[in-house]
Amino acid sequence: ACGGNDDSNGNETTTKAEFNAALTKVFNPSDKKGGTIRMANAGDWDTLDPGETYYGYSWDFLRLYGRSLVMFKPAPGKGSNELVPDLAESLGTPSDGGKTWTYKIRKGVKYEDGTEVKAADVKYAVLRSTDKETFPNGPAYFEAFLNLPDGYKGPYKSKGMNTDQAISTPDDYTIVFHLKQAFGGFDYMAQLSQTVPVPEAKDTGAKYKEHVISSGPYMFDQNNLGKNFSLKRNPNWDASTDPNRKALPDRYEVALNVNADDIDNRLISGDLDVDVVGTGVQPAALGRVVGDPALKAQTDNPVLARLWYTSINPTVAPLDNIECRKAVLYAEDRTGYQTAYGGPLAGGDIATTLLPPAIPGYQKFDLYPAGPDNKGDLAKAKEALTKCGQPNGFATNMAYRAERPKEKATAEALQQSLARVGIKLTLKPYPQGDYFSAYAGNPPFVVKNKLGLLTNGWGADWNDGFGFLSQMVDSRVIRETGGSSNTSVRIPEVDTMLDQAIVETDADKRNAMWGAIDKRVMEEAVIMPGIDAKSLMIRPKNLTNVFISEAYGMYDYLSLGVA
Amino acid sequence: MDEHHGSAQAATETRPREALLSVRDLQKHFPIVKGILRRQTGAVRAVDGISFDVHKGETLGLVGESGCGKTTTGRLLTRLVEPTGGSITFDGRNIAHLRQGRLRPLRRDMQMIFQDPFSSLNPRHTVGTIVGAPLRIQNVKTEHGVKRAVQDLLKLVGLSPEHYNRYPHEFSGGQRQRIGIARTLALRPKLIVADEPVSALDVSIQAQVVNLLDDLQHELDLTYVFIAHDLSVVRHISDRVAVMYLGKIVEVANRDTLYSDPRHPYTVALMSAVPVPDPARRDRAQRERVLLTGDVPSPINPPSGCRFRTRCWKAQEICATQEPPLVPQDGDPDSHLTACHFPVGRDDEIKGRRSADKRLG
Amino acid sequence: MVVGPGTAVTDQGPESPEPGTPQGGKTIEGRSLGRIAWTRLKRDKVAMAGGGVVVFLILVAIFAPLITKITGNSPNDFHQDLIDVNTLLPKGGTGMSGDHLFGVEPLNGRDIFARVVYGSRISLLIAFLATMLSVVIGATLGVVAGFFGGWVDALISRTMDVFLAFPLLVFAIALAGVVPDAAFGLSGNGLRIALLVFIIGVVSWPYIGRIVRGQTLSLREREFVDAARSLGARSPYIIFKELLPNLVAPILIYATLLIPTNILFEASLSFLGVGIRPPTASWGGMLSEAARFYTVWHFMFFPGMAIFITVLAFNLFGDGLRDALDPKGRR
Amino acid sequence: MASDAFLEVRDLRISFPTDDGLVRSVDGLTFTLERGKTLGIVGESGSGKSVTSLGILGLHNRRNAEVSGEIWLDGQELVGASPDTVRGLRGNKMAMIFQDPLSSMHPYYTVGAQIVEAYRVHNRVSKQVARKHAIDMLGRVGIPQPDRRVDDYPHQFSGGMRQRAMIAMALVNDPELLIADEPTTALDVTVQAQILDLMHSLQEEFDSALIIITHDLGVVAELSDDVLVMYGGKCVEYGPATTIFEQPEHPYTWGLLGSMPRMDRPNLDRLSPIPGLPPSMINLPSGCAFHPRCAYEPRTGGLATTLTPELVPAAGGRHLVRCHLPAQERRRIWTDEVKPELEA
Amino acid sequence: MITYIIRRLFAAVVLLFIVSAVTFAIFYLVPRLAGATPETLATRYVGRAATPETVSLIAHKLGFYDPIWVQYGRWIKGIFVGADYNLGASVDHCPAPCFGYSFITREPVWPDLVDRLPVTLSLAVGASILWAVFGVSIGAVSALRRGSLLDRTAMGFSLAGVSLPIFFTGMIGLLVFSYTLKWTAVGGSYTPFTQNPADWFYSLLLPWIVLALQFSAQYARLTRAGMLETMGEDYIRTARAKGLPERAVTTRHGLRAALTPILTIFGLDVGLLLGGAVLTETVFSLPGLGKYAIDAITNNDLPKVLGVTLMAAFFVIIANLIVDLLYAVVDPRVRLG
Ligand SMILES: Nc1ncnc2c1ncn2[C@@H]1O[C@H](COP(=O)(O)OP(=O)(O)OP(=O)(O)O)[C@@H](O)[C@H]1O
Ligand SMILES: Nc1ncnc2c1ncn2[C@@H]1O[C@H](COP(=O)(O)OP(=O)(O)OP(=O)(O)O)[C@@H](O)[C@H]1O
Ligand SMILES: [Mg+2]
Ligand SMILES: [Mg+2]
Repeated sequence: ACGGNDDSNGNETTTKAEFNAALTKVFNPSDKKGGTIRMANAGDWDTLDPGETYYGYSWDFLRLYGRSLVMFKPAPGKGSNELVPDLAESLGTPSDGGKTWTYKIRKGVKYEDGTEVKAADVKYAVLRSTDKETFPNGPAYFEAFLNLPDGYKGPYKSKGMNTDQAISTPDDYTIVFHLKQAFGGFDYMAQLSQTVPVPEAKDTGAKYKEHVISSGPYMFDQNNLGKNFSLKRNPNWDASTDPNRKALPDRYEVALNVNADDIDNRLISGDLDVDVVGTGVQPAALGRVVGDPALKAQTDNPVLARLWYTSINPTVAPLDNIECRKAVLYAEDRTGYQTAYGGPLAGGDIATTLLPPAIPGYQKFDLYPAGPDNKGDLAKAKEALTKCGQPNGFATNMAYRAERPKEKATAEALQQSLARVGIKLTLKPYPQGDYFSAYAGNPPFVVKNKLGLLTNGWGADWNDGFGFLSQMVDSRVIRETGGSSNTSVRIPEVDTMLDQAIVETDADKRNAMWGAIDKRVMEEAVIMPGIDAKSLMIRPKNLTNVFISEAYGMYDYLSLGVA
Repeated sequence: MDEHHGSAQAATETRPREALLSVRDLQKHFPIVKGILRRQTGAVRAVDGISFDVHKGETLGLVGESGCGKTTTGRLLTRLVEPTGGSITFDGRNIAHLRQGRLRPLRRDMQMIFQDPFSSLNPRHTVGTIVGAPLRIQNVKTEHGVKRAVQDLLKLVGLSPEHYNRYPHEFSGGQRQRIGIARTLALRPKLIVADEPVSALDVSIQAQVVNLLDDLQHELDLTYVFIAHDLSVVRHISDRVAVMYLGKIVEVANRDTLYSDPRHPYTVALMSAVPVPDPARRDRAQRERVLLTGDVPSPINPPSGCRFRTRCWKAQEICATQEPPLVPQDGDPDSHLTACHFPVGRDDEIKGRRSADKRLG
Repeated sequence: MVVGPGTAVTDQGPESPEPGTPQGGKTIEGRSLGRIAWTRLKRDKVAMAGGGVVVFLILVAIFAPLITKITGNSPNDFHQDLIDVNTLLPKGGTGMSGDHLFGVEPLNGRDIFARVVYGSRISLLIAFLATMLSVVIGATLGVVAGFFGGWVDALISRTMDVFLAFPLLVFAIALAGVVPDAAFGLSGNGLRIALLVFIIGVVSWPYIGRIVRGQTLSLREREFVDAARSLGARSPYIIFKELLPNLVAPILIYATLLIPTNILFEASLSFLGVGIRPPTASWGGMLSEAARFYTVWHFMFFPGMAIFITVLAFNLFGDGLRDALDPKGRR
Repeated sequence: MASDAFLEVRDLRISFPTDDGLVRSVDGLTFTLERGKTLGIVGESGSGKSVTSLGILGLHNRRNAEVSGEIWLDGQELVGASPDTVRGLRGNKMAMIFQDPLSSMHPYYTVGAQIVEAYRVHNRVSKQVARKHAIDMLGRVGIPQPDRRVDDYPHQFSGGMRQRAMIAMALVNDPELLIADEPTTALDVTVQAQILDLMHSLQEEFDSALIIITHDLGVVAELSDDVLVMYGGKCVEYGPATTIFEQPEHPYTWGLLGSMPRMDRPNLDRLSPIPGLPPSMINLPSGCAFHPRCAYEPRTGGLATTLTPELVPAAGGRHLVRCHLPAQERRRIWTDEVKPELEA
Repeated sequence: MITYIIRRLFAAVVLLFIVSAVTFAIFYLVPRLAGATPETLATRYVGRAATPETVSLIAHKLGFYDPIWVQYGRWIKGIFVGADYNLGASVDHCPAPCFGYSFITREPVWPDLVDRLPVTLSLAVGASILWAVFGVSIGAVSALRRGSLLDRTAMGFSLAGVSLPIFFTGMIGLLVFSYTLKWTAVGGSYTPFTQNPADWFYSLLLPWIVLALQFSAQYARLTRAGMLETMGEDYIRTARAKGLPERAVTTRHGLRAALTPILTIFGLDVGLLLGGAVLTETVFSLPGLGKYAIDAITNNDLPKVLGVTLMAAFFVIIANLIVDLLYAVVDPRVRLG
């Protein structure tokens, strides 16, 4: 309902192994049950707790053992952006102008221990996720929007406090959310893993991640934190309550902290099925995969709803002058930037707007054309420099995350291209752990250290203008103490536009407003869009029902089966 | 320098003389420390109460076995180490506990020659620097500059002045010892403490150096404390001789008295042990030889009473309880002191342990 | 290992004339131990070759801009036209050509030759400065500990123990990580270099310190120290005039041998990502980038070989120097 | 060409090629030694004494030493023999006592173990038997409580005891030839007396041939039947001990005697040292190696500076001397010029 | 002996205190000197959408507002008596020795360390056996055949080996033997011994060789130098004079003495390695203590860094002690006390 166009018949299929075969079609469709799917993660799982996990791949995967109220439709391509009811019988019913949202919960949905899922469990799950002392890393939408009582600190500390003003459960199968302000896209919030029910009796707080009680088709078999875990079938899952899940394989095995290059090699050789993080192959494998037509035919190259961009900071002279910022935008060598980030396959498509094409409301425009070869318009850049009063260029600093080779390469590329018009960049790597809190996201630090350009990136929490833009261009998320992901956009007009868009319940109108915001920000030249991320993924050799979910920008883990 | 001590002959008899150096009850105990906290768990009683005088112009020989405290005594006299107890009166001043700063001017008058000609010269300095060092350190004004002074000194000890710019490693042991002596002489000291200056040298070279020391004493009116373990060399060079055993002086006398008429059993044993380069006399030498049994005890835990008693053939009960004083024994001149309860008489039969093989006699 | 009066020439000074016999008219200049060592060193072909390479490397480092000017590529220039944007690898595998002797880097096409040449500056500069720092700290504390003994020695020795008990590499990385971007009036690469020099120098001083302390302890027992003291010399005189000249040789030897260790140390830190700031080229940094592209051999090969050759040359020279200055340790 | 004497060394030459040139440490040494007799070798430091002794035992490394000449031990030639043959004799038929007993014993093994090892190389016996033998040996060299001390390490022994243990180790296989290289130099006189006494009595007991190397003429006089005086790698004088001490004919021997103060004579005013320095072994003076230091060199009419003198018989029968001075002249100088000065 | 060990252990504890205090100080003081506040420190532990309230909540929870000694004291207390951590729904007790609790992974550190140790142990033990055997034998043979072609070749290679950075040899090894020839395991494939000994061996083979290569080279040089020195000792001459066969002279007398100092270095090297073979583990992505340390540092995870540093220091100190005790066994001249 939120996709711009409606081509979500969703079930086009193919068996021909070719480049991008699973991008918009289902590759190797099958209903065969049984088998084991082997997955690997180059890092650690952020957490398996549905109340706290905050990674796309984790949300994609979590649907195997947890059912949220609403979910993205397991369908290839754009169809995946559609929200469908999961634990709820239907999408939310707004009332009170979008301030109250009501969901009816399906009957007969059971936990792994056989007890039935009740509305109170969903309420409890949402409330516990608001305890940020226990779950500091989780999304914070609910505590921001729910009409929680003053001083409420979550069910652990504020035990017994009446929270019906925020969430009420009139009966065991009805749950009502009461918001502080109207929010048209609440169904997106209802699909967050935080609405996956948690039985209060089994909740162990921060330790719950060691044994999450499953409400989906699979439950945990073994769980060795930091090393590996496996899922087996949940005998109490009833397919009749669940129209979305096929539940084909018998087992899922996930290895953690595996060497990234090794994952690629094993994917190529078929020893492994899925790189669960879904960010694509490492540079070492890239050459091999792309250079070999047979291997390339085994890959898919989806675009993610993620923008890698560079903030141009107007609080640092001479970038406080818009002409100087424009000069930067004109001087950018876009192909250089793209190549540094990984090229058209592993890096992404050159972006000229904030919103990626995958986000509803995306409008194509390019305010600072970079010449026919996309290498920058040096004449325009010089012109802008002259207007800015810096005809010979100027010097400024650029921050990036030290641990990220791609960001380093990009910064170096930008250093090269800007030098062509006399803009001298000094590179400043900072540790990624504190990048936003202490360095690039810390306004006083930015000013003190004259960080003119800041490497940045943003991916939507869900594919919609709000999910994408709210943390990125709202000047009110900027905190003097640091930590904000918006580092350069301070346009009061944009803040107002955002407030208006949020309360708009008409999706089309809302989407048009996101596009307008995008344009308005670009006019201020405070963001250099960079690229819309893409990843080159090796298609699982042995699996069936393989397709890319656009909602997650990676393979849909819910539908996979074993050949 | 005093006129009337000018040209003393190498006299064998002793006239009563003024003491240049006078040592009383001198002690040096090296603490034995343990652990990080540096607790003292014991002490090496390297020198344990010795007294003697050194007269102007004479040579006092100091002999004894390895480890008996000769070097320590020498280092105490030159105040390279601070005594644990006792006094050292040099030129009328007690220097036993003077601080280094106060000692500095006195050092001009009192110098030391070291045993090892290889380690006593800094290998990185030229001969000129080495010999000139005393002049520079003590800021002595020289008439024709330091270089001339050094070259004169080199000539004095029988080296060529041309050696000024050479390094010690280019010289032989004997030559190095000469360099060391030249350095010692630079400040024209009154007293020289020579710690085994010829032990490390070959016989032929040893004689050269002994002669040189002899000549210098005459020429410059020097007073020597000559430390050695070689009794023949000591006999050759000394006017008086003190015999040390385990941190104590056991006997001191004029050279000839001591060598012809030793009273302490240890002195007797020591002297009888010296091999004589005369094959004709070897059987007799062996017959007269006193062979001591056992080894020198540890200075950490010296025997009670007389320290020699553990190896002495004359030892009796009193030796274990009472420490014999260093006094003239019956019939000895005042200058001949012996610390023994049962001194060896002139006609005593020496009942030392004989040679292991009785067939020899 | 005592570096002292050579055992080589001792008693039979070959041409030393008899004492007292004047020789010719003019003064004979003595052959100092340094001169003898130099003669010996000159005979050691391998060491001289190592020394030659060292000199060559130093020249390369100094004239890096000139060299890269001749080859026509500066170290930070991108040549993305040589890169296949899809594979990110140089077109044709390595990109080696007359223009790019060692090929170009994947992804951005920077000239590896120029980067290797420029990398020598960082490696050598940091290694030299760090070595100097550790020599200064190590020699000072070593002499003080050895000379004064007692609790001073105990304290300094224990400090060295503590240093040696630390997992130093971990520690160095940690330290390099927590120091902010600008501090002590320095920023950017200036600060990074200072920081690396500080870390490496501070981490490796006990190495020199122990040796100097040991040497001082043994020198202190040598009679020339007593001789100086009996002449009335004060402690500073003894330390500077008597001990130090004898310590120069061991310090020189171990400093020379510490340089390659420090080069490796710097490379390790850069490899682990706490080294110098990009885009400045450093060998360790290049290797860590090459690790991401391990399928293309040339990217890791050239910086790796540069480290290897440099370290080897210093080791060869250091070994030779030790043999020359310390005939006892001679092979 | 077998030899009648128990030990016969003929024209032994040992040299070491070094960076600075060839070091001719031993240059044509010839002597013989009978069973039960003692040969004393004296000479200045560096004159080649130790090199000779090591040469007899075949202990020079063939790679850096050039050894030529002949060494006949009990009818067997050693220089040309296979290393294994010589090894079989070493420690068995011929044994050696070294100067510094502390550094000459392995610090990590007990004294007993080292003696046992020496015994078991040449005797196929059990460890227990060898150990009993070792204890016995230690007892015989005068170590108190040998059954307890046998398990001590060398550093737990005093200097004299170590030297005794060394002697025990050398004698454990009843060697027929014993070489003692400066066995007492590191010891105090009182201990030296004990050791010399011990060596003497043991030699009598074992009836072995003994070579004692020293630079102390007193030690030589005490023990030796024959004396060999070395200078610059050559034998300059050789003869029965009494002759060497009473009728020496070589100026170098005179110098040695004149250099040492003597306890058995009245005190001298001055010693008469040998002037100059010992020669360099690489660059020996031409002619007679001693000539630069020899006061009587002018009396040879320049011969000494050009021609190397031969070892010629002197007055007594077995007395040999290497000097250009005419025999008469030598004897005259000794009796008229040198001897009176020494006895003055 | 016993008192000596007790005294040394006591000293070891003191040393560990110092090490931990210094590490603690560096991680607390340096960022603070650079202007970090409790809040900026706490942001590290919250998600990107966190509000200021959340941040200060976490800062309180982690005790960042307390003075440094209080924080340090809390940590030390944890080691001796354990510590409690509030998990929201329940309170978790981290039993002694509690090396702290990582608030990034929200796991106690100690089990992690225990978990990582076998990897590092496998690596260190395997490699050290290799290098001890190869290094010492090559060095000994070189010394005995001094100047021969074999000696010169071996020493040439050794010098080269010492000069090769381990991460370079590791990368080349991976490229050639793992990725091209496929003889050895690729990076990051570690199998515990208990799981499959053959896989364990296969996965560690290349890391062992690479690590041992550098150390072998070093030990060959050390052994050779040591052998040359001891073979010139007087007691070797004595052994020969006894008529011992050359083989016995070199092994029983020469090697025995030459190996004693090498034993010290060996003990310390193994001790150091046990604390984490940082570079090797990084190159081969082995989940050992070294990699753990690097990851912890990268994530600024202080409790982990402290834990691993202390563990590493512990190994070094214990290795020191063992070496000293061994030395007293091997060299009778050494008296403990
Ligand atoms: N600095 C010191 N610390 C501890 N003990 C010492 C020190 N110097 C000397 N000793 C001990 O003091 C005793 C006497 O030593 P000293 O060197 O004076 O003897 P010596 O008679 O000169 O012996 P030698 O003939 O061997 O030179 C010895 O037991 C020695 O070990
Ligand atoms: N392995 C060797 N290589 C080179 N030269 C050597 C070697 N061994 C001995 N020499 C030289 O041979 C000469 C004789 O040495 P040797 O040890 O026999 O002297 P020595 O008479 O025993 O002297 P000392 O009384 O000092 O023991 C010396 O000049 C010495 O430097
Ligand atoms: Mg002494
Ligand atoms: Mg000798």
